[in-house]
Amino acid sequence: MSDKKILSRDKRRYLLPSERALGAETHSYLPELCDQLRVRKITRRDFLRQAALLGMTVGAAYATADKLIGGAFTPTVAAATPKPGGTLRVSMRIQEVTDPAIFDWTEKSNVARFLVEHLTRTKADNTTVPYLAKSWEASDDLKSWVFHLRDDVTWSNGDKFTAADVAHTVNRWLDPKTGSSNLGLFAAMVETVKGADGKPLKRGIANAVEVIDDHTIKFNLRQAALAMPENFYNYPAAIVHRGFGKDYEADLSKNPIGTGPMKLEAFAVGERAILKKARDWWAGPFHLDEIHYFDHGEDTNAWIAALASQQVDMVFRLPNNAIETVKRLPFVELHEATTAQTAVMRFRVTEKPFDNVKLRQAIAACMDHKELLDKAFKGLGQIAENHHVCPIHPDYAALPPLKRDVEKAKKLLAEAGYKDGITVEIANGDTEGPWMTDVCAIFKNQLAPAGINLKINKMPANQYWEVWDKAPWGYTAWTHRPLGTMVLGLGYRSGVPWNETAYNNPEFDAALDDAEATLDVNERKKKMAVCEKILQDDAIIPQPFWRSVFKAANKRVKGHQTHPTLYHQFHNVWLEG
Amino acid sequence: MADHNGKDNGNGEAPVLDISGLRLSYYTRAGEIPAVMDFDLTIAKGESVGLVGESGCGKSTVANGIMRYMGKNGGIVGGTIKFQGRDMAEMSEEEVRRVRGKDIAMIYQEPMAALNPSLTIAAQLMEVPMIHEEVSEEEAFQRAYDMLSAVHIPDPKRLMDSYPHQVSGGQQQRVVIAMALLSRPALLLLDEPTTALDVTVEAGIVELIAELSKESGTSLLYISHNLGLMLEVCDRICVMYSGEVVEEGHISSIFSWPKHPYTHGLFGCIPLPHADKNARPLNAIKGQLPLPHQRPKGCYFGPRCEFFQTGRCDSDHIPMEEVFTDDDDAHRVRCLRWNEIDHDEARTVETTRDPIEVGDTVLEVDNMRKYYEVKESTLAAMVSGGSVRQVKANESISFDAGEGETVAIVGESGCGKSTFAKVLMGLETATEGEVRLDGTDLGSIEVKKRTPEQLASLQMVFQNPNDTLNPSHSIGYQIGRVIKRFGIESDPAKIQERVHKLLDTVKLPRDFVNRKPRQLSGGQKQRVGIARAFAGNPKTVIADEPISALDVSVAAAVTELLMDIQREHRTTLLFISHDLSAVRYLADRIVVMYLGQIMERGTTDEVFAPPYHPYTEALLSAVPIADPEVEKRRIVLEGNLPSPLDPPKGCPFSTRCQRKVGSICDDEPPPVQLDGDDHSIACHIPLDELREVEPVITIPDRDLEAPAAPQA
Amino acid sequence: MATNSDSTPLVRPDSTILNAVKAMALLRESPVGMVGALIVLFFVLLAIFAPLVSPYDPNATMLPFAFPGTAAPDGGVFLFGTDHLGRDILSRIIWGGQRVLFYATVATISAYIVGILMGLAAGYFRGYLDEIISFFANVILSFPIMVLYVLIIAKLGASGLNIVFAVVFASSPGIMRIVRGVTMDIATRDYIAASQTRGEGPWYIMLVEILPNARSPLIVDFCLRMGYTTITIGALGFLGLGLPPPDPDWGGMITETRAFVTGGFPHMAIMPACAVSLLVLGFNLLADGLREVSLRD
Amino acid sequence: MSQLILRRVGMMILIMLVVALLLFLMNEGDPRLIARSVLGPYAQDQQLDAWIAQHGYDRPIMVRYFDWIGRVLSGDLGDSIIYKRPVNEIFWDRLGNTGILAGVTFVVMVVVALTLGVLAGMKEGSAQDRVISVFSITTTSIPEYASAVLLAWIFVFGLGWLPGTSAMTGGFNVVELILPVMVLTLYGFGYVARMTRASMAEVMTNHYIRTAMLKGLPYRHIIMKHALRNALIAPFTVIMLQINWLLSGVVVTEFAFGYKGFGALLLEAALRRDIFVIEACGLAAVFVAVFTQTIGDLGYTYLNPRIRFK
Repeated sequence: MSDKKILSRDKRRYLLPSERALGAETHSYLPELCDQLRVRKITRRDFLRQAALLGMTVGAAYATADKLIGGAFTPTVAAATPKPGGTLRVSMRIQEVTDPAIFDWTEKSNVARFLVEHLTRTKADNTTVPYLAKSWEASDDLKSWVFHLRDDVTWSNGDKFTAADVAHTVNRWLDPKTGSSNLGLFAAMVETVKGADGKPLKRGIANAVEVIDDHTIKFNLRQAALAMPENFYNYPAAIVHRGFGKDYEADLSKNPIGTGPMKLEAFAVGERAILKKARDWWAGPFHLDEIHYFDHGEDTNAWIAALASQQVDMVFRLPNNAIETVKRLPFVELHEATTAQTAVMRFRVTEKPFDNVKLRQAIAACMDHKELLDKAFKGLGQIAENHHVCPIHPDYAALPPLKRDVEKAKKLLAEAGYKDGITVEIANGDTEGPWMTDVCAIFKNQLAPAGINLKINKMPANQYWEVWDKAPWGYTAWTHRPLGTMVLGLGYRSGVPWNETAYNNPEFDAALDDAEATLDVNERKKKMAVCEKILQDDAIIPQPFWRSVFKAANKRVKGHQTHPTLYHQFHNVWLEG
Repeated sequence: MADHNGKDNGNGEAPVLDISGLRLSYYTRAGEIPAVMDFDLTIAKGESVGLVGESGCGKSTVANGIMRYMGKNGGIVGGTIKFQGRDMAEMSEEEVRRVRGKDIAMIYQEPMAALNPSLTIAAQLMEVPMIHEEVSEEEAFQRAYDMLSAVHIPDPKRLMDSYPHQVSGGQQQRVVIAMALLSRPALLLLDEPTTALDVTVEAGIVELIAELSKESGTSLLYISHNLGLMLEVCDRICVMYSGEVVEEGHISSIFSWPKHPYTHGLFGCIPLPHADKNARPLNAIKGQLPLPHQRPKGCYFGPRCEFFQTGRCDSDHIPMEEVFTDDDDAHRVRCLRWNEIDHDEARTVETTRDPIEVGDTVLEVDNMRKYYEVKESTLAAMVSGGSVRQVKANESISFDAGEGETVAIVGESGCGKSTFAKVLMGLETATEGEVRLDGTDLGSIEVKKRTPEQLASLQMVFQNPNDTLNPSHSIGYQIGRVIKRFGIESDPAKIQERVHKLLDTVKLPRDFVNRKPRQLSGGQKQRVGIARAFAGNPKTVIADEPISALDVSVAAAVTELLMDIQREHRTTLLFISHDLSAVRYLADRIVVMYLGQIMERGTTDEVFAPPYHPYTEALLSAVPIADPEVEKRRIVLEGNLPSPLDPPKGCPFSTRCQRKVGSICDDEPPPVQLDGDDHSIACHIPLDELREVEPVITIPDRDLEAPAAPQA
Repeated sequence: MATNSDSTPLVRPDSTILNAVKAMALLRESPVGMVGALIVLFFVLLAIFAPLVSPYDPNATMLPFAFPGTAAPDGGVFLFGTDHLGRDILSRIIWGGQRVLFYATVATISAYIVGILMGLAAGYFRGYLDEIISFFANVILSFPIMVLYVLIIAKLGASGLNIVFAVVFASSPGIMRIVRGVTMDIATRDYIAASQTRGEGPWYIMLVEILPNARSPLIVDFCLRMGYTTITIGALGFLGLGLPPPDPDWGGMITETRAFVTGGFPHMAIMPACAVSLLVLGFNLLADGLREVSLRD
Repeated sequence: MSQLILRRVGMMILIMLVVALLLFLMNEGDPRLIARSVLGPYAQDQQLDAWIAQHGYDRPIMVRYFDWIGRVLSGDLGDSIIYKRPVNEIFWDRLGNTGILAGVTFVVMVVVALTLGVLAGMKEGSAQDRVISVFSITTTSIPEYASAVLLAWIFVFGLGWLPGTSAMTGGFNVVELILPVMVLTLYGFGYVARMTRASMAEVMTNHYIRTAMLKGLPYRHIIMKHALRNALIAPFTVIMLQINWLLSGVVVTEFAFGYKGFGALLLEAALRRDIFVIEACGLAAVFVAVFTQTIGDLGYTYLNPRIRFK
């Protein structure tokens, strides 16, 4: 290998010409990244992710990695030749598909994903690759990002896809009137001002979006942000046509103008969404002719029954209690994806009695994460550490393992002023399935020895969503996000919309800002360790485990991978027989 | 009439029905219940035989047994039923079915229940010949039409298209009779065919049956508890007691010389038109009918018999003995001592009573009216606004009653007598007029507002024994509660003592305090009802048909008891009844009501003798009298009682009156004519003319005492 | 024969409980009713003695996915197997039965108290009071009953108390109708007139004179309604609106483990399904038997 | 008759108004909650306020109630919160679906129930009666959620004969109706059968049956002509009430089988406070209840000449 020769202080010089050709020099940090990989300071996967994020093409990143540390290029698509045509039938809840900017359910985006598309695409292996943006580059301080858009994309109404569309979309997000959760995600483009009614109001900073030319767009941030490309694949971040919500109503189901290959043939909330291939796709062949989504209601058993009786080819999500059943179906394949999907028993720290940190710590101290994972989820996941950063997150920093300590809990409880025990109530809506109740039930047993009596306030899922950010204590599910900083920024930064804990800790905010602005993986991990520790010590989110997600599909469905967030990416999917 | 009776009649013709040694049983969880024991009966062609007895004696079971219709838990245990020579017990189901309705037909107690409510009368009639004789529909229709005419139904055509509920009770019974006769049966079974009907309607049906039995040549088995009716219909009667016949014979023989103490006792229980409470008190039979599985050894009547001899009457089963055979007419009796007992002598022991002296007026009813408002619920009425109609339940009721006096209020259903009772009790308030008790007007004071004294001074004995007591509470509680409410006693021990005394008064054992009403017989319940009414020493007691639901022997006892207590307490008694013979027996004065109005009012003697109001006259005629020597003029009223919702404009009786003068009766209310001090008649016919009317009942000029003087 | 002891209670209406016991004694007449009574009695005894007869803590997680008859880690045996969390199903059925019976009884009795008072008042006083009560009964009854439960529970939240409230709200109108009808019938009886003519107050008449005589249709209906309420509590659990977990309730147990029925562990849901069906069957048979006996009276 | 109908219609309208008002009061009390259910769980306060102002939810509840009534009278049932569409667009389809399910169940159930009921009731106390009675009482004791589990286990996974859901995803499919109909029939028929049995048994003890027997009519003739008609009068009203029951009984069944019907719609609406859907369902429920009751009464009157010719 020629690596010794290349190893140099001048980071710009070590890139091979072939690598340059592949676009590897788009970011100043890339050489450093390559260095780190070479000395195994980061893993191959970290490298791939990071390189892709910084604008290296996938091919280039894989090639570089192979060059740097050896190993075969790993194609993701199976060897068999795809057969075009056919209808894929999927069981999934059908919710309204109106404005992608305010999507709050993956299911909504799954229907929309074949109509409107994203600047980037995060693959099932957590790497983010170009999509509508063919490449991008970030400034060294990570405060300005330039995205180069493809010029061969057209909207279904015939309009050309340009930077104006992206600018319109992003500006809509940044407009507080839209009510998009992207305000939290793209915090670097958002400032907090005093609203007309005196309440703090979040809105986009001036000049955040800058159209350079028809196919180039620049984002000016108020602080460093690393995850911009990944954020652009977050499910509410689909790029809509420039007239959306301006020239016509912001309702995708009524005005399905998109860049995707499909058109919305029929749509009825709670019943079905019928997608039909409408045109040649800019990204290449799209094998399926039609995708039919059917809503089988709230009851997960009905989904499985539909799969079992081959009324559908795939279920959007397989509840863990159905795994045994599905294993018995010879024609069905079980797909597992290790994810950062989780649910946190989050306290609302402003509510009594959970404003008492000792009490929170006492409760957290009782938790035996492993038992919860093993019993309530059959061990299909990883234990979590009460700070909402997952080992699969590239910025995860391992802290000393947590151990259940009932004696400590008793002591903390006494210090909290509940010497004789306390009865606490957790709200749970089984929003992700009945295992959540199971977790609570087992946790109840774990709390009991410390003198804490847990009452489970089981409520319908929808009712839980009415109180998810109000209940003093609740068990809230969070979906997978590719970066730890992303999650923490969405959920625990002071004042962000999804801050369900009402956590308001300047120290934490600062630590998080710091981590987000740090490019160096290991540096960042160190900074993340601070954030994690703060969250862990404040015990605002006892978090049992990270769970794998499952999907079941008929074996005739080929070329298909389970995305950790259950995003449907069917461009490689084809049907056999 | 009697020439073709008996077992082996002269011309050798086989009897229509020949039952011998018949035993019928029901099977329940408690075991076998022998309902009928050792029953013999022969009915010749054209003969009418009466089967008489009190409820529970097995007489209806006999009828069902003859039809082989005993339900799934009953059956023939022994003996034979030979119908026209064939044993019913040996016939197949199909054969029995062919006999039923064709050769043997039956008429039932409740005509309304006997007819299918959802089929037209035509359909129910026509299916009989259509199934039995396979005649065409037209033929069947014609036959049904003819038969309806034959039972004197005025407009058969219209009736045939009607549903049963659309015609009156009397007509329904005529339909049932027509249905029974359609296939010209050889034998007709009639099970209490008139019991559910009003007296004046009953008279018409009885007349029809008597007429049919004479004309058609059909044999009849007439089942009834009413001895008086037997006399009008039957040639021969059998008296049943506790599942067996105790006496049988020709009607005149039985009525003249009843041999069995039970038969004799029955006669003693019936008030006769020439008797009253003082001259000849009723002679009730003590005790009650034994339950089928608790029959005593020997004579079943033994425990209730005055002539019972231990060791003799209670050893072996008593066989039937012939009293005498005169002509072909056997008079037989199931008594060992039938020729030892002198009923005459026994009778003389009884006491006559002094009449009660009537004291000051206690109750005055002065021009009392009670109108109800009925909401009209037709669309037309709603539109026109006249949706409320008045029902005149009581119109201008006036009379008074003195201390210790018995005033009877007589009338058929719907005459307003119960409304009157309600007003008196305060359950309703009078629309107009006054009801004064000891000078206080109670007519406008509803019961809630009456003082305990007022409540206590006016109490009531109710009609239905099964309804008069709360089934959930013990007898002691129910009587005790009254004592407590009226503040007579408040100490529990004293209350209990008083309850005991009251039970003594009504001749019930003291341990009844703990019993529940369902453990009591009907008569006992009525006694408790009487005890309850008298618990607060009332001044006035209203007795609303207190004995109409009781068997004769029990009714007699209850009547006597009521009389005794009244006599003792000098209570004013308002006796409401439809039964003129009972009224005649116990009342001092009588008020005859029809459709809410008083038709006639006077002392008992005045009312029972001309001048009669035509309605009183008809009522008197309708009363069956169990004395063959009493002669009665037959008056059968046409038509039905008009609806109180739509009364005739003039005289309420004008639609049915047998003496209607003309349109004046229809158009103008009749004047009240006074005959003497207190005898008033509301009629258009002048009193003088009414005075000319012949008496309805003529009692033969003989010793008033004995309806049954044995001459053997 | 004549006299008796002074201790005889005179001025006290008989206890209805005693009558109920007598009615039970009458059940010997009806084998079907007897079977029903035995089933119900069995569950009642299980409920009462749950702490004694339940082999395990119903919430203790032991050996997941054990089939019936599997040996337990402590040397015992999981007679009905365990559920997906390793909780002993038999113990959960026993404790769940206690919970279900408790809430069904409390709810049904409460509904009866309300229904009886309204029914008596409507049937006895008649007039406007009757019209108002009947109208609201109509309003409630014209709404599908299951939906009514869902609406109430969805609004108030799932808790034992709210289930009791929902049952009272939804089923008292039905009870009221029965009581009203019976009251109207009984009010025409002579003994009611008798009590009126001795000046009894309306509530005395309703409660002492009328109510005891309405008992036989009411007892029959009560048993049926206990069955319905049991089903309802289960159905709410099934729809995810039932008694709060983790303490077992049968409907909830079915929902929790329903997915495993098809995964090869049918016992988990089928055992509680059988339990609820058996208890309801018990109530239904009991009601049937009581009806049969009361008709025979 | 016309008066009965008029009175019923009046009653129905009154009940509808009251039911609608109660539902309104129950669900519309807090405009923020409504705004939240419309805008989703992550909506912010400003959005909520804007939405409330924009949609007139800052008006008093009674004003909104009468406003809604006015719109209903003009045929507009309002917009669904969940489906973001006019209720009219979703509601009638769903009602129709339930109509199909309930209709098929109704026919199957009534036929089974009447046959068994008559067979049992005509020989009260016989072995035939006992067997039918115990069978029907047993099936009635198995709640829908229990039988749904059991039947699905047997027929879907065990035998593989039937599809496990009834969402009719590929258009209407009779096979998908079988399980829900089975579950509903199994649970529901017993009641009608037992009523029919009781009615038949009662009729058989009537004196007019005795009259017919003693008229010598053949047994078959008595059953068919004299007993049946009278015996069906009482169950008729009960059968009509079953329609009402079917409407609510389908909730659990539709939920279990994913059937897109009225019950599932109402359940979802109730759980998610979709007020105008709830209201529409409420009105439909009241209508069906009063309508079936009226039909029941009219039928009762028609079948029963005693009332018909009064």
